Amino acid sequence: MTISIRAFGVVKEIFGAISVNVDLPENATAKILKGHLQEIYPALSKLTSFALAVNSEYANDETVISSKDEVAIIPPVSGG
Amino acid sequence: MTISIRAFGVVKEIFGAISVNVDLPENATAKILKGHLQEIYPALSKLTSFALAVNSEYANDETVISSKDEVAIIPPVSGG
Amino acid sequence: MVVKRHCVNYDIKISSDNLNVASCIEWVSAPGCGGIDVFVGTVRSETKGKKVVRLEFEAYEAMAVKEMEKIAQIAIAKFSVHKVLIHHRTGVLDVGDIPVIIAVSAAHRGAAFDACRYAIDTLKETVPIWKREVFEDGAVWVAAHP
Amino acid sequence: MVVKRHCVNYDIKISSDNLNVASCIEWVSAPGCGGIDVFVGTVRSETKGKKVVRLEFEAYEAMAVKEMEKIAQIAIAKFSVHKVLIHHRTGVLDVGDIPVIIAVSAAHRGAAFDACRYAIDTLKETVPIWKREVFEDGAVWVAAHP
Repeated sequence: MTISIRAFGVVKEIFGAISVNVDLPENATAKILKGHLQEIYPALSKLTSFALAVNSEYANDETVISSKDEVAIIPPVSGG
Repeated sequence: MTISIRAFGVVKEIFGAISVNVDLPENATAKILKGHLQEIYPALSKLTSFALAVNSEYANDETVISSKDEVAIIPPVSGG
Repeated sequence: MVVKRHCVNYDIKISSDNLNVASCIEWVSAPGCGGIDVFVGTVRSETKGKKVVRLEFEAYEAMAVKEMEKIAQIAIAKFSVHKVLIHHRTGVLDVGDIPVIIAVSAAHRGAAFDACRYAIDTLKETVPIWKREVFEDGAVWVAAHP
Repeated sequence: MVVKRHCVNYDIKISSDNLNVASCIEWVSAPGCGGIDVFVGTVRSETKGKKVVRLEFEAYEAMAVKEMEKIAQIAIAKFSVHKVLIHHRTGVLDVGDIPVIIAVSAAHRGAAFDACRYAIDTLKETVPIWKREVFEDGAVWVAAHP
């Protein structure tokens, strides 16, 4: 399945885009997606940390991703 | 010497006045004045507490009062 | 009636006029500050279940501004904050009116919170201002009796 | 651009327009409340000794309002406060501008202080908003790298 990943902040610079599409096996977890993204974009591993959001909620490693989900990378937040 | 004592809040009601004049021995301390006032106005002893201010600073028991000082009774404060 | 004391880094006022929150925040604001904490007191509609009709505040102004000035100076020294503002109303206040505003600016928010809380807690303990609560069936000087 | 969520006891907003402190305080104000604590973030003129030219804030709005809503709901439940307001700016801000306002009303001041501090501390940890600091010689996304 193809998943579109939204980028914010520093991740837009790492992607060079506001979103990217990646191919993932069906029922892939957030952990698998994170590993996949770190392979394609080694700069992600240099961040203090990054999380994934699925349908605008923080995902944990076991969260299963389906093709209809809205997925985003959340680099370290710095609001306020 | 004669000392004028300013009253605020509940003490105005106890005195029935915004200030009273009392006769004190020269070099009387705040402690002596407090005792004197409690004798004349027993209702003062029913307050949660009361302090004296001399020249608009809190006095302690040993503070000596002179005839030129501005003296006030400070019942429990409740600003804010 | 207005009594004031001020300095480059603090502003103290006791006034029988309405207090203005926006201008207080503007006063403490400074380019080097990253956070402002503001405490706004408001007149509550009830005390221990009894309906409050109005409050009356009285101050020993000359002494109150001195005590408020001490609070500001200690807050600045103790918490390393930029600016401290303390404004207090006197006279008759209705439910919803603002008896007190304390605003503190600091480089970092923790210091602003700590100093603001110190200031309101200390004001309630030391500043010679008295509040008379008027109910439908009487009135009391708050905290006067045990 | 404005994204909002609100309810009888909380008001959440992410906006590219100026924030207004006075109207925030008015919103949380209520007859039963005796104290309001307000945190106002301001853009500092320098970071670690380096002059800041401007800040740029970006938000994942749909998620940010949900996270801000959770903060408000938890603050109300945990500290028994009346009302919680959280407003955050996006876009380009100059030194002195206000990126964030948090206002909390409560019957008693301690709860208002605690809930306000909880809200700003948690916002800075969980809400997906990002700040880019622009200096005279470059720019960084704050906290992005160790």
